[in-house]
Amino acid sequence: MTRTLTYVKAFNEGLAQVMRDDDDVFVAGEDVAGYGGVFHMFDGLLSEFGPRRVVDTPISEAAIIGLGVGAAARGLRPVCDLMFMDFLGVCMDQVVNQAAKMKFMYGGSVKVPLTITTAAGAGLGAAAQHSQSLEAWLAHTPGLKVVMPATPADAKGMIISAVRDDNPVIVMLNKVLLGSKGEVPEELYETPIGKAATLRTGDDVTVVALGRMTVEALAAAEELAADGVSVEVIDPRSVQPLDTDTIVASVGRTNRVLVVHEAVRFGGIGAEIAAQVQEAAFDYLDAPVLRLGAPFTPVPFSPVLERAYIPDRTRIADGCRRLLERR
Amino acid sequence: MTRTLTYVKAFNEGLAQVMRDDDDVFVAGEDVAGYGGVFHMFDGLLSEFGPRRVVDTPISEAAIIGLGVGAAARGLRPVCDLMFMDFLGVCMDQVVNQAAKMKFMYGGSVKVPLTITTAAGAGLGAAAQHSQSLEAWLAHTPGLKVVMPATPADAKGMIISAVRDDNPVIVMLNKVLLGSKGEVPEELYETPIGKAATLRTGDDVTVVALGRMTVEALAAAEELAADGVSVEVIDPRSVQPLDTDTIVASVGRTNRVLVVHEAVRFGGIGAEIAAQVQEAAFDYLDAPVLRLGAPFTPVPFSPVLERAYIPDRTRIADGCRRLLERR
Amino acid sequence: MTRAATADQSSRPTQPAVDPAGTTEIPEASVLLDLHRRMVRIRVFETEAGRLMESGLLPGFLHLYVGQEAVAAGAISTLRDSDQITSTHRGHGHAVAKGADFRQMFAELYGRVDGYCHGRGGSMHINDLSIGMLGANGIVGAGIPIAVGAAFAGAYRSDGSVAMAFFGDGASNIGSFHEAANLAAVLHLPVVFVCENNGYAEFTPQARHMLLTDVADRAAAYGMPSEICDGMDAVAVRAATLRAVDRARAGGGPTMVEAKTYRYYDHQGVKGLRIAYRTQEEIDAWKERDAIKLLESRATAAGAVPPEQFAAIWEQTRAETAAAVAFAEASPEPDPADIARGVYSE
Amino acid sequence: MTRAATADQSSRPTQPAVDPAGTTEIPEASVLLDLHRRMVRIRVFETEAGRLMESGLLPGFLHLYVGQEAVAAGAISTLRDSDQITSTHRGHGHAVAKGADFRQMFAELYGRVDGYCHGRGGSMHINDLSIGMLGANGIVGAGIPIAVGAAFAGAYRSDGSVAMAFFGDGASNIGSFHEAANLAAVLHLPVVFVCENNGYAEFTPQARHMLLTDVADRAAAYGMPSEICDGMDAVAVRAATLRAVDRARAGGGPTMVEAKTYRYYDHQGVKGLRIAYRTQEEIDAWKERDAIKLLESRATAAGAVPPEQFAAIWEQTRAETAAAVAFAEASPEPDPADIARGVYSE
Ligand SMILES: Cc1ncc(C[n+]2csc(CCOP(=O)(O)OP(=O)(O)O)c2C)c(N)n1
Ligand SMILES: Cc1ncc(C[n+]2csc(CCOP(=O)(O)OP(=O)(O)O)c2C)c(N)n1
Ligand SMILES: [Mg+2]
Ligand SMILES: [Mg+2]
Repeated sequence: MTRTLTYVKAFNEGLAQVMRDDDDVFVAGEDVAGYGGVFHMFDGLLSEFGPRRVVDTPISEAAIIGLGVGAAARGLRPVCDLMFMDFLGVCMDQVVNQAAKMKFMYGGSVKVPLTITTAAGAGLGAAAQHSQSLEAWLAHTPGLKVVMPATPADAKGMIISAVRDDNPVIVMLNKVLLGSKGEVPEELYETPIGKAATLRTGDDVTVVALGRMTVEALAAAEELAADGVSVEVIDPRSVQPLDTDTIVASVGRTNRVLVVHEAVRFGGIGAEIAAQVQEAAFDYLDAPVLRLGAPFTPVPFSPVLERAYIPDRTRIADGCRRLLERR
Repeated sequence: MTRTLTYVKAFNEGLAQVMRDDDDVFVAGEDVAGYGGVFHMFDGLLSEFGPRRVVDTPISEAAIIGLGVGAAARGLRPVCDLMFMDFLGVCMDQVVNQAAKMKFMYGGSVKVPLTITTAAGAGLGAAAQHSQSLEAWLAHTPGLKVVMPATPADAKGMIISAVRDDNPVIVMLNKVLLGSKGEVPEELYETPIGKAATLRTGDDVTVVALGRMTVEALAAAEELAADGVSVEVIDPRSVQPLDTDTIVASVGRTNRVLVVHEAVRFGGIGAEIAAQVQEAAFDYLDAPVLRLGAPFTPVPFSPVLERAYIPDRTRIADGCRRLLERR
Repeated sequence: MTRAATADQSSRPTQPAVDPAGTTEIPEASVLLDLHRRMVRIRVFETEAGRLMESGLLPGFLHLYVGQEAVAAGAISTLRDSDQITSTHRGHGHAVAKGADFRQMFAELYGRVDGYCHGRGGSMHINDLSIGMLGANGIVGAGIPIAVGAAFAGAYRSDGSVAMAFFGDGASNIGSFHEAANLAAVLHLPVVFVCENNGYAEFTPQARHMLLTDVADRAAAYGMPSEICDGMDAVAVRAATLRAVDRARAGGGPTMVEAKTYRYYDHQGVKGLRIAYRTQEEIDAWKERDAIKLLESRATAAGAVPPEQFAAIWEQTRAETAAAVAFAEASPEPDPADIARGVYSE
Repeated sequence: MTRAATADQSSRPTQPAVDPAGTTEIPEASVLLDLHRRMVRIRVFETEAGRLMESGLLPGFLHLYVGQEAVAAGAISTLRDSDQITSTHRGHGHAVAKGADFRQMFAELYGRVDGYCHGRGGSMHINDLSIGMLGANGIVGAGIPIAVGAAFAGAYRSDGSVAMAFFGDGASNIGSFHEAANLAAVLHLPVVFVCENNGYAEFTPQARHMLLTDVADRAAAYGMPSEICDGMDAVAVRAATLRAVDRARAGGGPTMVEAKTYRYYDHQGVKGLRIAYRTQEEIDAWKERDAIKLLESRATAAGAVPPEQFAAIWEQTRAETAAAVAFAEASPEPDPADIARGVYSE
């Protein structure tokens, strides 16, 4: 049975279900308990699970993640919330030098089943320090997994998979998607980490779109369909591990590919996708891999500038047309 | 007039010269004064410039960089030392959310002429938390410049350029190169930031090599020359800004390119180079852009594993041969 | 032998400071008027900003300063234009008290080209070095080491300037506060750390984010003197901060000043005073001792300032505010073609 | 009113704690022998590791613990196997005191497959959860919040375990120390923070990295009780830590314990005792009160332990060390084909 739920409610339901299922799961972060999280991600958890399992903390991100690392090493399944992804800056060491490396560094003997939840992305006029998409940093870090659910169903399935994974997983929720709606199964289920989803099939060009960009890509595909262009839209869903096979298989049929994310284009995960695709599908490509991403500037505050900053359906459609011009 | 100097001595000389030239330049960091820095990068500076300009600090990287940001905003030219690049984890916020974004975020009115010096790279058996090359994180961050000198002459010229630049510049010294020798001009001079160096010209394949990998690439080129293969070796020197033009021009002639860095391959700066090159030189490429980098694991301690971890001349030569096999 | 946890570990509900009448000394009229003007400017600016936001005219977040005016006014009244301050997400009050131009501030809140940041920064990033406003900051605690750097520059140049870092009770739990305070103490820098203790970090009361009652007790961890003052009494804040600023200017190193204060509105925006985390009684008790009312009534009672002068300040400020909003609304939107302007210095 | 900077701001040269005879009470023989065994094991292990490094046999860095033995021995003697500790770059002493196997430790220092980390980690990353060694750490201060997490797990499961975080005087200046201490205090977790104050952070004396004489004074900033003890006297360290561990186990929350101690060798490696940063007199004064000599002489003088028993411990340990080194040298190099093993759990 499915119902229509918002993305944030689906996330919340998945987390509650996995907490019901496993007493080792707890949540810690700033204002996650009494307030339910500034984005309502944790609404209702305190009243259901109590203060033992839903823990408000001081503003101390390094210690919050460190708490998760230590508790995870001892076998619990912590969900540590980093309110905005931009705050990675103050706890990067615990994420990348501790959580990510602990297992390898300690000879494989320690498991770190830590989940870090965070809200990413621009579009709310939150400016340069509250709007970033920093998946590229984390995807470059061995030991981490990084997922970017784009639909309510995946928001639910991926928080469950993340919590049950024995590795540190960062779950990036997109701020603009929080209120978006979709069909969500009622029961507890996992969305596999590392498996792309083909959101729309097509023959002429492949668009690989991450997070909120899937919405824009699907809209562009619709627009292009009216022009007789058939677009395949793939959502990698997870950037670490990255399901290159699905992308390469698609490009093997379409021979053209556009990669789009809202992070800064230079050095974004799109570069890795492009580099892998051109290597694996060199003989199939009729045009270079194109990338769309944010320009090389911090996220601007003004809505006018911010709209120009984030790739959208128009630019995606234009990109597809440019690819198709190439013969 | 040039003399033979080690890389670290050349860096040290450049820093001393630019300090002599400009009283606004000061150095702050852990054990930079009394001890001269654990890598001797700052030897002799305390005795020449005194404790006003060469400042030992507590172990407080976030505050050290923050000190630099505040002093730079007020017009000084701080050189803040981050002993090992891995320690970025504890001060990432000051680097990427403060230093990098301040100018843009504040409407362009503030200059941040901050230099961050740091020692990067593996090869000393220093293990997972003291061996990383994290340029990809920084190069993805608008507002920063990132340079990776590979020769003594560039170590000197680039610290001078960095200090004189009105933007935050990260100068990554390579730990294994510290004792390497080369000809270095005596006088104060700048090495331009954002201009690649062609270290060897060739016609058959282009190798783009960063930092210490230039040494391996040149050795591979020598080896391949014996087989009649002519290799062009390009050192970007700066990864932000990145001199794509020089690389693309070379690939326009050789039609084959291998990119090599010692950072983890997945999501490394090589991905950006590959993505740009395949886009700009699509019609010239006779083979996909190949990339060499570290495997997707933290840096291992054991010398046997560490040698296997870092790309070397053999793997570079093999990569070139693979490129040439492609017709 | 176990050494006691010197702090009072009982969780105290926030409540106004004890002396309802404020500090006993009444300063001269010029000082009173200066404090009053700074506070009224903040109050009027913020009330209008809140109104604009509630009307849906301002994009992004808005962390209003209303209630805490005595802190910015009292502390900043001790500074010169050449003294730099660093601020927080709740930064309008500091900017206004430091002399920021209403027109450029409102234009920035609207995201327009004539704003302080030309629409790049918005509410959390207002900055004007020329008046010593080194900048608001969206990252809790991040401005504190930056103020230490500004103080370093002052000491380096022996220019007699001091720096001042504003931060909240919640921010005193983050690593950069600790590192910055210790570094300033060790280097003996001319900086004043002003903690605005409004009893909450977002929706978490102080008693649940630290075991101390007085954030100022943390100063001892750095060998630093401290002051605690009534953050609803601008005269008291000014007196305490002045001692700290004088010490810093005289080469006596850093001081921590804690001001006990309260924010009237929600953490973000105006509405949503969810009484789930604060009771109406608590809010009312603090408003009873409203900083502006307190200063006006004391000054008037003592005959130090004729009431018309206060009224004139209110009126002037309201007029200036209306004009500034009109200016902001008339200011053009930034040009998207220009988006990358200001990322790098040439 | 300005509140005093309670700390003593005079820069003190490090010197041994005042009571040259150590604590007055002499515990029973089993405790003395236990402390002695832990200390001798550390001393012999580290001396041999230093010798191997000087001979060029060990790759990477080596931060030796010699001189500080009383701290690890005294503090860890209060713990159970199920109590987890987190350690630092100077971690061998903690691992040995917690019961780590010499063969796996030496094999790790050599980077061999039979090492604790199968050659992946080396000196700075030794770990063995089964004995409660949650791991050494190359990042100063990073282990402190991890210990808080381990304590959280104990409280969460009500399993009666405690956690202990070791860190240096220098580490008490980093942000994660501050955040972890405050978080543990607020959550009232069963953790003991043990500061090994050896007077230096690398080559910087304490007086130049903080203004306090006693790091333990920082505990008050978190409303946390603290202890200061003579870090050359294992009995004293044990007594102080035991009070803290008992309090934690009884639900009394965290405590900070500071032990005044000294490292005999250089920050890294053995040689290079650059007297530029420490005088020979200072080193000699501390060695005068060598922790092992102190315990042996006091126990012998009191007739609590016959000297042969101490001699036997030395001898046994030397034999075990030689065998462990032989084991390590015979252990194979890791297979490069296997390089990515252990990055992820399946
Ligand atoms: C590093 C970081 N963590 C969390 C936040 C989210 N946040 C913004 S304001 C705030 C509360 C700050 O409390 P306090 O310092 O007391 O200041 P106040 O809001 O009371 O003025 C939080 C948690 C942030 N901006 N930066
Ligand atoms: C975050 C970080 N900064 C700097 C270093 C380099 N470093 C390693 S040990 C050390 C000194 C530590 O001093 P202390 O905490 O007193 O421990 P001790 O070495 O005296 O045992 C420093 C600066 C590091 N490893 N991590
Ligand atoms: Mg507050
Ligand atoms: Mg020390």
